[in-house]
Amino acid sequence: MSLAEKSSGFRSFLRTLREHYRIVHSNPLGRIGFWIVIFFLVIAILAPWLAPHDPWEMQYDKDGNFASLQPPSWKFPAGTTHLGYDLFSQLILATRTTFIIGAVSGIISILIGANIGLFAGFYGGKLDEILMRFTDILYGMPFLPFVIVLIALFGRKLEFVILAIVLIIWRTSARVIRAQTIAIKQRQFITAARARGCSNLRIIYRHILPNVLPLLLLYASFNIAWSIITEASASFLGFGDGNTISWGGMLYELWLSGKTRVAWWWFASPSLCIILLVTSLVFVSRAYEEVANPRLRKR
Amino acid sequence: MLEYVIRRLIYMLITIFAVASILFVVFRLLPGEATLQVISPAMDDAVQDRMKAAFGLDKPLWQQYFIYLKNLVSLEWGRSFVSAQRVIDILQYRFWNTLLLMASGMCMTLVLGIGFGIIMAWKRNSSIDIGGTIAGLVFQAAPPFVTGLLLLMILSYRLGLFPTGGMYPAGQRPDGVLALLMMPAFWERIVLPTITVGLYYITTPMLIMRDNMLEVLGSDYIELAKAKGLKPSVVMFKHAARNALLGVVTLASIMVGFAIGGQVVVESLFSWPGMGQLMVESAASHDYPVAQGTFLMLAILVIGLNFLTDVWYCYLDPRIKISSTGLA
Amino acid sequence: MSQSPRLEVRNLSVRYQTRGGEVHAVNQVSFDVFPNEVFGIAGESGCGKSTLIRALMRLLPENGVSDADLIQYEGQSLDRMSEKKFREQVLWSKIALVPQSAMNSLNPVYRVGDQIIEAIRNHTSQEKHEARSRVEELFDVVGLESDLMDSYPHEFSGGMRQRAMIAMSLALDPGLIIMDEPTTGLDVLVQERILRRIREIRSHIASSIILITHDIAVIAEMSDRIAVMYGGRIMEQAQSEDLFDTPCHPYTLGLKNAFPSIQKLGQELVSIPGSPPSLLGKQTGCPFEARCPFSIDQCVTEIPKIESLGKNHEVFCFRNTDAPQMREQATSMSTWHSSN
Amino acid sequence: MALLELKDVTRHYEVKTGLIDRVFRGKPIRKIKAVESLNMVLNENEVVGIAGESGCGKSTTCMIIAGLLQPSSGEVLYQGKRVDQFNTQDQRWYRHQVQMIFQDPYESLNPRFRIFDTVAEGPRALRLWPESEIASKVESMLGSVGLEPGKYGDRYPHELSGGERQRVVIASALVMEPRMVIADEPLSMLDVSIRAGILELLKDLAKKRHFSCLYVSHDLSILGHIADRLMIMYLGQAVEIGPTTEVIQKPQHPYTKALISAVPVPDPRIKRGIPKISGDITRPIDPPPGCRFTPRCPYANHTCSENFLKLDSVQKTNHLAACHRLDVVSHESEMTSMV
Amino acid sequence: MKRREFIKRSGIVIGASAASFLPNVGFAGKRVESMKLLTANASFDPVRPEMGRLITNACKGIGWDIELAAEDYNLGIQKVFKEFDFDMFIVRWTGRANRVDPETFTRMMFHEKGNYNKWGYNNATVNALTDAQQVEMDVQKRRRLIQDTQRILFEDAAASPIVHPSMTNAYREDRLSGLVPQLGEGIGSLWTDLNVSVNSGDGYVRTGQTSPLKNLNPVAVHDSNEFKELRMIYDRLIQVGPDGSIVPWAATSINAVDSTTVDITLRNGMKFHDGKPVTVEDVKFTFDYCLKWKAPFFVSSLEKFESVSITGSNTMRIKLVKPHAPLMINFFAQIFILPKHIWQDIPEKVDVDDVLNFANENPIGSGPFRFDYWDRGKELKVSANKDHFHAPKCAGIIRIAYGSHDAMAAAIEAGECDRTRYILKPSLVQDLNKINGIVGKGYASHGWYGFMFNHLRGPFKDRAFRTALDMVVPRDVIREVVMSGYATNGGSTIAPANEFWHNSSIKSRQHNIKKAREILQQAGYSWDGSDKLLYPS
Repeated sequence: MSLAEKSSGFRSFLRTLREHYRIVHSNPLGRIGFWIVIFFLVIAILAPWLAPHDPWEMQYDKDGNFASLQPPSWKFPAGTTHLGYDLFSQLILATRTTFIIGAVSGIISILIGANIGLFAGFYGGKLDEILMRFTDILYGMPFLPFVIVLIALFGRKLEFVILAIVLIIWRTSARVIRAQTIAIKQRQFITAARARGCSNLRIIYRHILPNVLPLLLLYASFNIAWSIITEASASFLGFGDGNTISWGGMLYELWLSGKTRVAWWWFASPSLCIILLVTSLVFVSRAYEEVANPRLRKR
Repeated sequence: MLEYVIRRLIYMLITIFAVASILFVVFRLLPGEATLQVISPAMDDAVQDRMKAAFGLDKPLWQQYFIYLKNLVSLEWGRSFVSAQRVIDILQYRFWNTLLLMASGMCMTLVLGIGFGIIMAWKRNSSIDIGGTIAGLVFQAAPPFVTGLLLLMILSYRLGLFPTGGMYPAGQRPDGVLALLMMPAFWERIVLPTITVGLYYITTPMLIMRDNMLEVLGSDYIELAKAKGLKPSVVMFKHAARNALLGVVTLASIMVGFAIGGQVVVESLFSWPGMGQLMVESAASHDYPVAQGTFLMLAILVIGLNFLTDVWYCYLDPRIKISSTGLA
Repeated sequence: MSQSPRLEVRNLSVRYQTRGGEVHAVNQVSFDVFPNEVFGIAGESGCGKSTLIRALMRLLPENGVSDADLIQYEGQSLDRMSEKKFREQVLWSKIALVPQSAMNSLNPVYRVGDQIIEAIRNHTSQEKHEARSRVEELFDVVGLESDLMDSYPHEFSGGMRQRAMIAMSLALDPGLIIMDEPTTGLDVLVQERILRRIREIRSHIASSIILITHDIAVIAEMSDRIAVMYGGRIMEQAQSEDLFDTPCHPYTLGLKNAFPSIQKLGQELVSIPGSPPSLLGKQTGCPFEARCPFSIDQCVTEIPKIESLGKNHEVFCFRNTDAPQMREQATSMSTWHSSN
Repeated sequence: MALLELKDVTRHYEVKTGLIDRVFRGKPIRKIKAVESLNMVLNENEVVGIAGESGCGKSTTCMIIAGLLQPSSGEVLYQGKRVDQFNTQDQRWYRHQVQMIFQDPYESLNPRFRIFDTVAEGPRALRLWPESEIASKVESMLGSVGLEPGKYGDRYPHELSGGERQRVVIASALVMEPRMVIADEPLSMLDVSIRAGILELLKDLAKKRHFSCLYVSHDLSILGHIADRLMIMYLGQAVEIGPTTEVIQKPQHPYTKALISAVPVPDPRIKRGIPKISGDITRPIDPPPGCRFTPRCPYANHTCSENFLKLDSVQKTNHLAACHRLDVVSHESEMTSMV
Repeated sequence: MKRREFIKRSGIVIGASAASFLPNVGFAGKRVESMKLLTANASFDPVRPEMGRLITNACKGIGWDIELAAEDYNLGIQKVFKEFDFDMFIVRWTGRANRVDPETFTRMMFHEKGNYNKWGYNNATVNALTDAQQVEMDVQKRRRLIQDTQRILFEDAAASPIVHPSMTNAYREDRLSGLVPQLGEGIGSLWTDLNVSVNSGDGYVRTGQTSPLKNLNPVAVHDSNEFKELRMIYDRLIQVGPDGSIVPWAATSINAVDSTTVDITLRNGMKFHDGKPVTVEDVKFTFDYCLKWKAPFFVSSLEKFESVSITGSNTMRIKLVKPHAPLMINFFAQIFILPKHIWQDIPEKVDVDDVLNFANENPIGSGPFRFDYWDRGKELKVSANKDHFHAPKCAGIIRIAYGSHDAMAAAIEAGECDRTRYILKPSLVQDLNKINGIVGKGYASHGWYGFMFNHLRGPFKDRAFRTALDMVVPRDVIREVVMSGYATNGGSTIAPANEFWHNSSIKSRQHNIKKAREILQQAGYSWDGSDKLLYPS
């Protein structure tokens, strides 16, 4: 039967995706943001092939002189550090690190947050009380200090940075999704689904989830943006993984080198990358907000 | 209202207790030995054991936990591994510095953010609105150390308009907060950190205020207010802004949590002797009692401020008072 | 009806600019409201009745534009008046509103009494205590205890809020009160009580009332004259007895026969097939054409003219002369659904 | 045997009391008695209407019958079996047998489901038939509610008008081939001009598909057109029950009288009487044991507030009213009608 | 715990020495395994990872892949000093005043039983030589022993000193005059504190430092920062002079009567800041007290005391268990004289159970400066004690803690800070030197950056490999780029700046990959097709 075929889960998922893509695209800022994110994503994937030099190898200029603190030029598009490392290569590799942090912590945290939010909101009662008290406790945890403490205690490793971020950041999405779940739960189509004999899990994942999906994506991109900023801040304070390159880490090296007042290019490129990527993510999420919040869309 | 406040207060205490317990667990899980920092590797084992005993690290865990809780309540937050000062003494001095900076940052954030938000909603789709939105999003995306560093590089290093950091000129420690506030040098020094914190956090209240205003402006009671023939400014500020503010207040608690994070960065950047700087310093030098105490204090600050925003919200929204007593 | 009308509206049209194009929400609407009468406007959702009110009170959203040949209040032209003057001299003091959703029309963060006081003090120089005693008076009129003044809207039940809204509309003795669905969503007994209260008030104030509702029964009970709106136009306008005795427009006929009456339990109800027209773009024919079982080719291509059928009875239909025949056929369900 | 029988069904809600109020001020836990001692019978192929104002407990009753809420006490018997004692297997069967149609067609359709999926969701959730059979049943069901399956199946609810949506709601209930349908104000959100169509559809399908219907509404005029029997509820208590025409034309309980006289009539020449009633409806928080209409009843005496006359004889033709003072009431109304 | 560690450690030593008889058995012809180079991370010391990266890259030249691991300082310390689990690491041996004495850089680091010898170095000749120098009270004889030790350590490539960094400091020439640099301390020295005069303002010397001050307890003291602050407030018996010589201070003389007897004569007329006189009783009390409470830094020296007796109104005699040459600089020039009338009540009267937990927030000593206040994490203020026998010329010192070198440089540039104490990043010194009114300089130091190996592991057992590795270290690049030229290439473990003890015949090995490969080839190493280093077959 043609109709039955069309209703298959994957197809409808693609449909939803296309719909979301359309919405992001209908907003000019969302469109710009979307393509910038894609651009960075491509760089992150191709990073090892794109980087012209080893990021930690001293470079020499064409006269064979050691290329310390060179401003941007054709040979070194983003300039060099005081040790003659090629900032352009560092930037490209850092993009990868940043994406790993953003994507991993963004996705894990949204998975945790969404499920906790869905279950707490749907079941209510004791479960809700327990989960939300727990979320409240996390709200009592100052975010960046927690990341710092955890990293200070367990070591400056990328996985601990991600762990520390994930442990805290899901709280917001859990709360928001819970509120949305409660709102949706009270709507009649959920009662209708129950009256039709849908099990609780079926209601949660098949009936409620698609309705919180825009919100979920919105908070996923928020989480990614927050993770990136947090990692950069922690790195800048010296609580990053010194053995991988990240944008925050590059700025930290600048701060440590004491060349802040000389090497503007060293400051400019990682800062711009952070701002550009995070702004783009926020633009995309703003476009999403219109879906999540149909009241905005009407206007 | 009272019921609501008391219940919030109880939640607050439970939360603090829970955070403290989590902290205990986290700090006891740490790899490496806490004593290493105090103890030179050249010291022999007997001396190391003695130092462990001096810091109470030789007792069983559960015993340490109860001692920890008891001490927490009696404000015996231990002594610094490195300076042997009482943690609470260190903190009580740092606390006010942090609060000062935070208050000034938050004031700037809220006053300007809410103000701009109202203006942007009023002049919807104008260049002010669109420019403000984009600027806000960019400021939000720029981590505070980037903004701070930029301000420092331009206004302080290049133009020499502001001092490079600290809270007062070297060697002129004022006696108490009042004396500090009287110092012109203090106000010179608080400008850059305040702007940095402010710029980073202004976006949330600004955009939320704007969106809420737009939402509220579409509501029936605004239409009625207009129908009553009220002046647009009265409609805007008396009727719309107050309702839109409710949404900002609910978000204030989330903001506070994040603001503490920004505070840490800004304090480190501007050598502001607050708890954030202490946090970074003690974590980096593995001064665990201080790191732990500072974290707890920051947590209490966050929880306390969350509590205050709840109460404020309750004050602003008359609907809360009733529903908490179960009549509605 | 020899008096001069209190409100005169001629050829009022409202258009909205939307992403999809221009929406003609109200088209060429003309009517008069005479002193001390209840003028009912009946219509279903999307017929343009709310837009009509907004246009009269200049509350259209940014994307809405209205124009009219004439809008006059007691001989004074309203459509040429400046924004400020209109706000200060007309709104509420001459034209007051009882909005559709009393539920949401009171600002949740201010006390009910204060919101009424605000309306009074905005237009008069009364002191706060004077305004307060006026509110007490008004509460008494609508049957609310005066100590409820200091309560917040959420502490009121639906009926109480509606009464408070009516009190607010009476605050400045306006010449015209527009009541937008004043009883929708209320329970039967509460509705009855509100309607009774409105009738009582009418007997001792001089205000005219425009009553807008989809509920034919309510409008039949309350109004002196009735206009039936559909697709942004007035389909038929007459004294209420005339409208119910000799309805001439097919839509009026359908509406009347679709409405169940508790007094006639056996009666066959009809339903009008299809759904209301989209008002996007320019209309080329009668908006009701698509759902009308009596439509002729002319209805598709030409916009009907308003025909007068004697004393204050106007109808917007090419086939107005066939009315008696249509009236008979329209009572049967099969008339409406045979064509489909 | 009756299809459905309610025996003394009662449902209480606890009012949340603040912890401090409870502990320090000794305030007891208060209860809202949403439904109290309700007795009712629904026979095969019968339409029973439940009428009452908001807060009268009609929605709670629906939820209890649909098995979405548990009664605090009393029994719900479906084909003689107690619903609350169903095992999982029975429950699936019951879900299949009993369907609900909801009030708000804008709210009761999942905005992210296409029409086809919405209608197919019930059979899929209960795995009633293989997917291909579900598809053919859904298509024929859509056809019989007047929606062309090829045209509508792929659409989302927001692309449909209110009337069309309500047809989808009906289709998604009836595709399950139920024996009993609970309709909770299915017309109240629709425009007058299309109500009759839906009402006729429901009547027609009930005849064709042989299901009984419990029709809940506050609108007596509509109930008058569809229901075989009528039950009037006030604040959780059934005050009157009987064949529709009798209840509407010869109401006995003072509340029913007031209610009927308050219904406006679409005819400017008919003037209704004024309902004899005072005060406002309240919430049934810790109500006194007697008739809850007592505070508003012009005829009430002390008996009324002390005990409530339960309507427990629920035969098909019986017309009963839960009033101690029926003699006085009927006498007086005769007097007024003479005047 | 201790026991287990001991067994573990001796097991390794035994196993390793057994294996070293038959070098590389079982490894023959295999690739030299990839190893880890441990350094502190950049937040602790920005220079070390940079050096590490350069060395890592250079090792590719001999076909050996190593991996850089910049670890948290504590974890690194733990790996090296507690778990002995490391391959190589880079360490900075700071040029503390007490390390002018050669004990630390010879015996403590390379004697089989040396406290710092955590890398399993065991050379019978070195053991014998360093044992001998410790009890040799004749300075010239001791010097010869030390110079021999240096030679053997160099030839054996026991460790690879990378560079000897200068103390890079900057100061405002337009405000300060009369600065006195000291070996290993630069212008941060006590002698500068005492002799500097301030040309303008309130007369206080605003002294910048990036590491925060930690503690003001003269008993718990162990960190070089603390020594630098406490020595202003408390007097010592003697001081190490600007050139590394010994200068009488509170003691007018310290005389070795024989190799186990020391006579001390105390200066007359000294007063504590609270007005009470300084007596030999106080000195004896200090010794007894530090021994009783096992003051971490002093206890090992004090345990070598047999007895302390007061012999006159201002004289005392110390009997030693056995001769101990480093005592002068490592102990008498370090220990702070405590006022007995205050410390006899501590810790009892201050409600702590251990003197190590005592914060001493208002320190009273007899030193040239009186304590004003300490704003933890920000600044310490002390004012000149005009009654002191060596009263300072300035009004006092304000020690300011900065968040970063950059901020400190900016503050100097802005005139908010007058001089640096410890070090300022070399690259910044260059920048500051260009600015009018500021002098940036490197001052000689005896500290060094060391590239240390675990002698119990893999190729490090082999002297030829170690020697080759020493040649791989790109010293010139490190000196010029990382240290901005403010350093000398490392060769001997005792720096050339420490003129008296340094063996000037030792020259540092030049970075020479080719020669390193030759040495390896001669020792039997070879390379496979992809130019990876293979063990001798």
